[in-house]
Amino acid sequence: MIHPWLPNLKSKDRILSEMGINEEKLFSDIPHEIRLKGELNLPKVMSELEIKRKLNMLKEKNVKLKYPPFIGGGVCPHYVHEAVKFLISRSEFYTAYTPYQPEISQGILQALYEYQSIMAELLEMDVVNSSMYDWGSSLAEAVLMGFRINGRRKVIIPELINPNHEKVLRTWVEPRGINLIKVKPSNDGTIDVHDLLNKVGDDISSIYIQQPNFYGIFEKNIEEIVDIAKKKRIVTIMGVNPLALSLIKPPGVYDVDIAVGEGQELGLPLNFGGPYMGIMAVRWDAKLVRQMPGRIVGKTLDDKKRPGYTLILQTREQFARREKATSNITTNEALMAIANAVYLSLLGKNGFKELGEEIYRRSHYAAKRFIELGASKKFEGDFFEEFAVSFRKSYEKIHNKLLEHEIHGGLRLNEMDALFCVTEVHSKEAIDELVSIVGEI
Amino acid sequence: MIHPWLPNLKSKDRILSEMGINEEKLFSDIPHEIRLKGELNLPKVMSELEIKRKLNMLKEKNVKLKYPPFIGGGVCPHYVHEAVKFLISRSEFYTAYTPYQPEISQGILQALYEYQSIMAELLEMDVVNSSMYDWGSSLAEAVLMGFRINGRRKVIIPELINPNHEKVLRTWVEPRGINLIKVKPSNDGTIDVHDLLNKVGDDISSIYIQQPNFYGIFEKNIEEIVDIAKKKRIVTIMGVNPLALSLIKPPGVYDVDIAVGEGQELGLPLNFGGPYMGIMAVRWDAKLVRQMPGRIVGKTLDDKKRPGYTLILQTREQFARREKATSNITTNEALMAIANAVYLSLLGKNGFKELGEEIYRRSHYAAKRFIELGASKKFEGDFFEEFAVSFRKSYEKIHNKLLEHEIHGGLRLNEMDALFCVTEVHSKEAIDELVSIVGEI
Amino acid sequence: WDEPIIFELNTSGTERQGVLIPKEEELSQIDINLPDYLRRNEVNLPELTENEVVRHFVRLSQMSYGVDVGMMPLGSCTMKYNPKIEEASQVITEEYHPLQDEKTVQGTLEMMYEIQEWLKEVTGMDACSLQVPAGSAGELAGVLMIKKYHNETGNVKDEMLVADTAHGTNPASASMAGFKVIYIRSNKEGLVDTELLKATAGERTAGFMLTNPNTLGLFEENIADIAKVIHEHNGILYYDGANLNGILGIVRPGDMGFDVVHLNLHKTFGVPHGGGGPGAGAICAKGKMVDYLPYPLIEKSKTFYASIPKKSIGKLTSFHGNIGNVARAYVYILGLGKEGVSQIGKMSTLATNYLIYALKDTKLELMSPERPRKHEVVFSAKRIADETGVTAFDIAKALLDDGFYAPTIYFPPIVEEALMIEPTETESIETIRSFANSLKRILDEAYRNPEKLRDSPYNTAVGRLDQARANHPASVTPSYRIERKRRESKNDLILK
Amino acid sequence: WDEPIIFELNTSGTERQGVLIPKEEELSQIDINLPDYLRRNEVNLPELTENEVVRHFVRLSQMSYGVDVGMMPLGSCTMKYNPKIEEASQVITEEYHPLQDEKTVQGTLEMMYEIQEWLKEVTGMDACSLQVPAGSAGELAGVLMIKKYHNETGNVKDEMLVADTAHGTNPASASMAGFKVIYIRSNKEGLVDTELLKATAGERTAGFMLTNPNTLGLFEENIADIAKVIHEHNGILYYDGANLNGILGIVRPGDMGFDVVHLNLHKTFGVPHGGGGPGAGAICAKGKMVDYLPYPLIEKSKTFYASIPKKSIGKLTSFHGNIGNVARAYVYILGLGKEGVSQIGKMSTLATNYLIYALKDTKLELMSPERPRKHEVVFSAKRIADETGVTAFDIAKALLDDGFYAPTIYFPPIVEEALMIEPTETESIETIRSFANSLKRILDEAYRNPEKLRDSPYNTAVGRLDQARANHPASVTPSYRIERKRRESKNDLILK
Repeated sequence: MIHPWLPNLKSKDRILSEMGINEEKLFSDIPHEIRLKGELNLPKVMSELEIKRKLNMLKEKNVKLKYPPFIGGGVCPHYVHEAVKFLISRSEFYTAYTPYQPEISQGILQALYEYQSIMAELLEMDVVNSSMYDWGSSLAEAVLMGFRINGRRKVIIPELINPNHEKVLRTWVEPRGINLIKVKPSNDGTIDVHDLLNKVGDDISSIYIQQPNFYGIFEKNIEEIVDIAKKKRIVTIMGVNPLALSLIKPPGVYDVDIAVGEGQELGLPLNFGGPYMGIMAVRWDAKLVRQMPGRIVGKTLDDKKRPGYTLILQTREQFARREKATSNITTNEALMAIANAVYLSLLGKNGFKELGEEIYRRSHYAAKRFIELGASKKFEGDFFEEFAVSFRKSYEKIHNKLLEHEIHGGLRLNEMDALFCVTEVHSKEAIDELVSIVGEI
Repeated sequence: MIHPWLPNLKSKDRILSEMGINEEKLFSDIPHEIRLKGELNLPKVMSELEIKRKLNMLKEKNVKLKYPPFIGGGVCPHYVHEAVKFLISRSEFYTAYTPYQPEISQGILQALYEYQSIMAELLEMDVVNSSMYDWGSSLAEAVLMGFRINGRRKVIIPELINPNHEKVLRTWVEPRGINLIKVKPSNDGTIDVHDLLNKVGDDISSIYIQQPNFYGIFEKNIEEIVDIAKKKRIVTIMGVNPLALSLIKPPGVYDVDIAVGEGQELGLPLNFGGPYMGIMAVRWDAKLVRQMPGRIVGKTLDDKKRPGYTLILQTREQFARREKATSNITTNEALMAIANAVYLSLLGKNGFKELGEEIYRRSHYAAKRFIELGASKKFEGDFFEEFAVSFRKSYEKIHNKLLEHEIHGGLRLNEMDALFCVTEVHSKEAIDELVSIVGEI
Repeated sequence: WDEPIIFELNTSGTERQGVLIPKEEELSQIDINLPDYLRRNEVNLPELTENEVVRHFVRLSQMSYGVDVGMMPLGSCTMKYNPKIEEASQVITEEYHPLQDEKTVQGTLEMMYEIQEWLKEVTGMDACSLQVPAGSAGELAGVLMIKKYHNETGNVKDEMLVADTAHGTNPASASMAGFKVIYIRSNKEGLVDTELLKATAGERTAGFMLTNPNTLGLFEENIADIAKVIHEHNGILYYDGANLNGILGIVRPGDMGFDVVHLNLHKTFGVPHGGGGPGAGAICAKGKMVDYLPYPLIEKSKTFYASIPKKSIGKLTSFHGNIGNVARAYVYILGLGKEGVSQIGKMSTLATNYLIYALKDTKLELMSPERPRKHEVVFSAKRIADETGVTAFDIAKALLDDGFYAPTIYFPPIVEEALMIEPTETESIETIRSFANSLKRILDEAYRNPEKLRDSPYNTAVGRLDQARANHPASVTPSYRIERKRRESKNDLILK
Repeated sequence: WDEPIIFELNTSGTERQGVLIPKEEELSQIDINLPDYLRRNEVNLPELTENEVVRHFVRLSQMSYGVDVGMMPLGSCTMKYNPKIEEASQVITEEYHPLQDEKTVQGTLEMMYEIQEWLKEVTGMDACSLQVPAGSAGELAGVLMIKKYHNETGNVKDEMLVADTAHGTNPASASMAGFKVIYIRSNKEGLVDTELLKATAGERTAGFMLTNPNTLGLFEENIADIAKVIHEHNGILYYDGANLNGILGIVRPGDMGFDVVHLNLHKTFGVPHGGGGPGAGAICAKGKMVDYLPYPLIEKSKTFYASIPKKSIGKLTSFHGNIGNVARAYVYILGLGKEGVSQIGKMSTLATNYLIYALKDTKLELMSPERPRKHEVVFSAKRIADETGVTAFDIAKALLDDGFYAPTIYFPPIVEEALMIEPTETESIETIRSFANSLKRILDEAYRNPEKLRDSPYNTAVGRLDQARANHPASVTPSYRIERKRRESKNDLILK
């Protein structure tokens, strides 16, 4: 056998004879009883051409949609610029390892520092780590941080939290004895502050606010909520769609303790579930910074006083006190963080704002068209990118009708409701076709 | 207006005012009468997303074929490995210019030197330039070389030359008063040496042999032909499909003066006509080397006696005596030469041979299947990759029937004949389907 | 390059941008009337053209080092070559939304189903979930499964045993799930001390986290006994897949008695590491543990669909897991096939032992030198440090000057001045030899000119960095925002 | 990197290969019985894995310099930034065979048709052919058209006038078509000497090859007179498109009186240069010259189809031309749109004149300093060379040390110690300023420390190369095959 990924196959005998041993010597420590008998039952070796055929065959089994799906729920279809793809395909980046040797890894360290710096500006928060897995797990780690800080075991979350984030949160924190308490929404879809006040107490570890919330609706009472929390020494966690920050105030303005969010919206493909990019930031406060999980790149000087970058605050990680680490995270989403940095650098101050505005306009246009058809918005609050519509017919039926036209509608919420996501990839023509097919039913 | 490719648009006024002039000053030398009135009539500016939509729309207008076309005629569909695409997409290579500054361009110079070196081994000829446009124009330049060397104006070419190469050749050389004389084929498709002998004389500048010829057939009498030519001091030019050299003897073995060929078969896509890659090589002979057009990279030493690479023999080019240059070529196909080098390095000694054998087998299998159907081979000689079939029906009809099945058949030669090309991208299944549809007619 | 930070590439106010935003002119009349308390006026982002952004990051990339540049012999990190064809896999993941109707993504689900089946085969387990995005999330999933299993069966078990040669994150994962961590020390051969294990394991033992071969590269030959001890106490034997590469195709965790196994697809199946991530993981289980796997599992009836195991611990990430990378691993396995995958353990083990052979006459020391290593080896540079003052750290830095990446150092903690090296099966014997020669040259230099090594590296973009300054509350600088604030304010910005 | 040549990466006989060849097992019984006189036994190719090949060329790439790395101010070469979206264009070219049935490639033909129309608009000509793969092939096509035109109309014309400020390859192209080249000297302002032209043009004048703006960057303001002179002698006025960038959107060759125009799409429309190629060209004609264009032209009736102009000179390349690169230019034009394309001439001219402004207080000299330049400028370093011994060559090498590519030097020949610089509209004003500062620093250094400059560059992979050795018959080494033979044979291998 000859294989392009296994250089020494044909030299094995020569190497073994140079070493003066036979192959069995190398495995003499593996008891025969447990050794694998026979070959692994895997497919036969394939050439590149055959692999590509196989992949194309699989792709053909997926439905080719006429437009990107009108579906969000935490991640949304967006246009990823060629320069972003090109730069994260530079193999010095994508085949690198965690930059534990800073002298030879200044480029990737600087790129990650730039991600942290750009994200810090976007959030208006001073300390950003260089990535968590995704929004859901980032939220879970934030809640665990809160627990480590104040030792309390109750956490308030909004009823209109992204349900997938809630599932992740429960998996991570409930085994630690942490309980989740939900606050109700008002009629407009925002958090009901009265309900919140009823639930707040000295036993609350942290409060989580999602902005905009799962239904795309802008929360209004964040200042008041943060105020309430601070009085009780409750850790405040704010989840954000970073793209919405092109138009609305960032978490730093509210002086929250921790911000989390999903970087997918900033230059990543949908990836059928991942890789995504968990954003996490904290205020300039030693207690928070020292409890923050994940890697942080910092700027320092080298032995000739030249500026240089290196991983910092590593005592938080598993190096020293392994079981006391802030988190077990090692492999993160570093390359995706670089993609975020490139994406935001490309859009720049002006492009980022324009994009936010365009998405706002298109999603509002789509919502308006649905209402003209006789459907209604589920909540009245102003929204960004996503909005929930209540139809007069079964959404299942609408969905299937759309699929007949090779259009994928929104996310089914229940019998008659669906959550639509409209971004810059959905042209007016696409929106019009979506609405007109729905109108035909 | 703001545009991502025009950095100074918004700073124009500021720059002009720093310079203390107005814009009209910069164009004061252009008479008003001839200036463009109004805007250029071009499409409106488009974002990347819109460009991609436009490209997809155009692609949809092309017919999606079930298999790569069974068509050759000088360039053939082949599998291009991801590593080849990846490496020529390294932007230090593909956004580089001709390496006139060797100190900062060692990488690309070495890569081109490696192309020359690998091609030299493949051809078994010592001096290879670092690319011409394509086979046809490389042949034309070879014939002009012959003319410069011996001043004669008659050139013998085989009747079974690739007709597109012949067209190119005529365009380039006939205005110089060079006449082309054709030698007939024997029944097996190879050059009729008797006919050649009748036509050879002291007024012949060069003889061109194509191996395998346009019909894919291996020439047999090359040694004899070269012998005849050498006696008359005729320049010998041999055109080769470089992929066939995995199985058959290379031009160097015959001691021909010049070899030309098409590098497309070594790792380039079809590109609907180009970029392709003109191969040109000569014997180790000062007269030939000094008359060879195109760039050559050579190895030398630097001021600290370290090995280094640089462009050599540049006096042949336009630098010194502009109208006396061997050719006007400057921009060539350098990146494609690197693709050839990468491709051949990846295949390696063993893979290259295997590929040649596989193509031989598949093309013979396809030919055999056609004959079983009752069609006949146009010529009896053994062949590689391409073969001509005479059908009993109109090939036009067969072609259209195949297209109904989203299969593109061979190249129509005349009423009943077509030239098929079968390579590693055509699976047995694809060949079987091709043949069985033809059989149904 | 002496490349400035992107915020300082040009002065702001140039009003540049690197891309155009598509606009629907007909919709431009839609007003954006956000109330003051919501509206943001400006985001401080760079203003650059595409050219400026591309050039900046191309230059940064040239100041980085990946497997495509040279050998990365990092122990336990399994830095293999990443075949370029892997990227072709993105056609079946990139554009698909994880919440799309399953009938529109049957091809992608089929891929997930197939790789689940292959991973079962490779590990000898009964089911695998692709939910976990990385190794440590896989560990967490594993310990959460163990926790839930004991909770549901009513066992009161709060202690997790962890071998001191286990993978680095095991203790953190166990404590994240609320377990008390009990370390099991190795014996002098570098293997689990089975007597000590027997003495330690008891009714509060929830499980034992082990990796085999262990982080010393040694195969735990008493694994059957170990499994027996743990199972007798109704404990769960957990396998950390970080080190699977040394035995792939030779012996399977399932056949050794492990109940729960996590895999790092980015290690064992060649997914690129991306400068720290993204990775991709899988978590597999046998027997009674299958019901606790995180969801989704992809199953097949007439069509492919996602299912939730009966007693599932839930989800570790918001959607299906890092499926883009799972697809890369899928292509890796397709490309090697059963023939190739079956050779991985043999060839990676050969590479490690050849390296040991090439270094046998040096002053690097090895625990149990008579035992063969598997995927990796841990040398101790203690003798050299004692005799010359040149530490494992200095040796690592000196390797950078020779164009190699450095091994993992000071891990595992049970070896003093540890150099942990994993060549992997994708490095040619010539490269391994040349790496060994570099190491030998450095060791020679340690005795001839130790001062010089203590200031290495010399050929890199920067020299040794001031870690004290990097981490001191008065100078720590985690973002340009802090740099800017420090510059703007008269007061020092101390992190307190 | 000190990267060995690929043949020396490992010892042969390792039996490695970098890819697998797909095989149809059922066909393996087909015999390959080539006769001895044909059969080849072995090709001397490297034996390497994919990893080895990738690493080798990645390292080589890091030792190269392109626009993505920094500014390339090469005069006349128009090294613009190449937007990444251009590569997306390959979906409509890559997989299509040029001899495919036209009805299967209507989309690709439509693209070709559209860009033909745009190029007509941009140049002010009546028809454009995409047949020519590069600039000099375009020139050749142009002179062949002129030759055929005169032949067919019975004019006996064997002299081609060429401005001495014309593009470098013009004389070679003219002589390749069999013309005698007559140079038209410039006047002291650097423009065509119209009096001399009038005196030289005559009945044997086939045409005049000119570029406007010329290679000094000066616009030939008497172009209308020049056209008149040539046309009066029944000559054809030929435009070399190399320098179109300085006037794009401001004035068109067709409106100046040119009859034949070639374009370098890789210059004017941002196709990457690939380290010397591939490029892409177009050749356009007006009036009577349209019939002579090389074929194919893409035309439109109900469908798009290829046609042959009535008196076509034929084909310059085997198929349609470098359509892959034409598609890149197509995307470039789409991306700029009429708004952007109309700004190119203005912005490239602004960049050039800003550079002149930034260098105004140096000892670099300029012909006709009062005249504005267009796309480029030619400085003379003669005074510096006279005063310090530091030549244009030394200055160029010193620029490399500052991370810039060097300008074109010693061209055009009419300027002594020429430095020919074209910033293009895609370089930011900050980059141009920093380039000017580098030049100023080098000029200062020339007066302070000329010896140092004469040994530059210092920061590159190698120093100045021994050109005598490179070109000497006894040492010239154009391939590894020659290296090997020299090593193997006792005799010197002299090229004679």
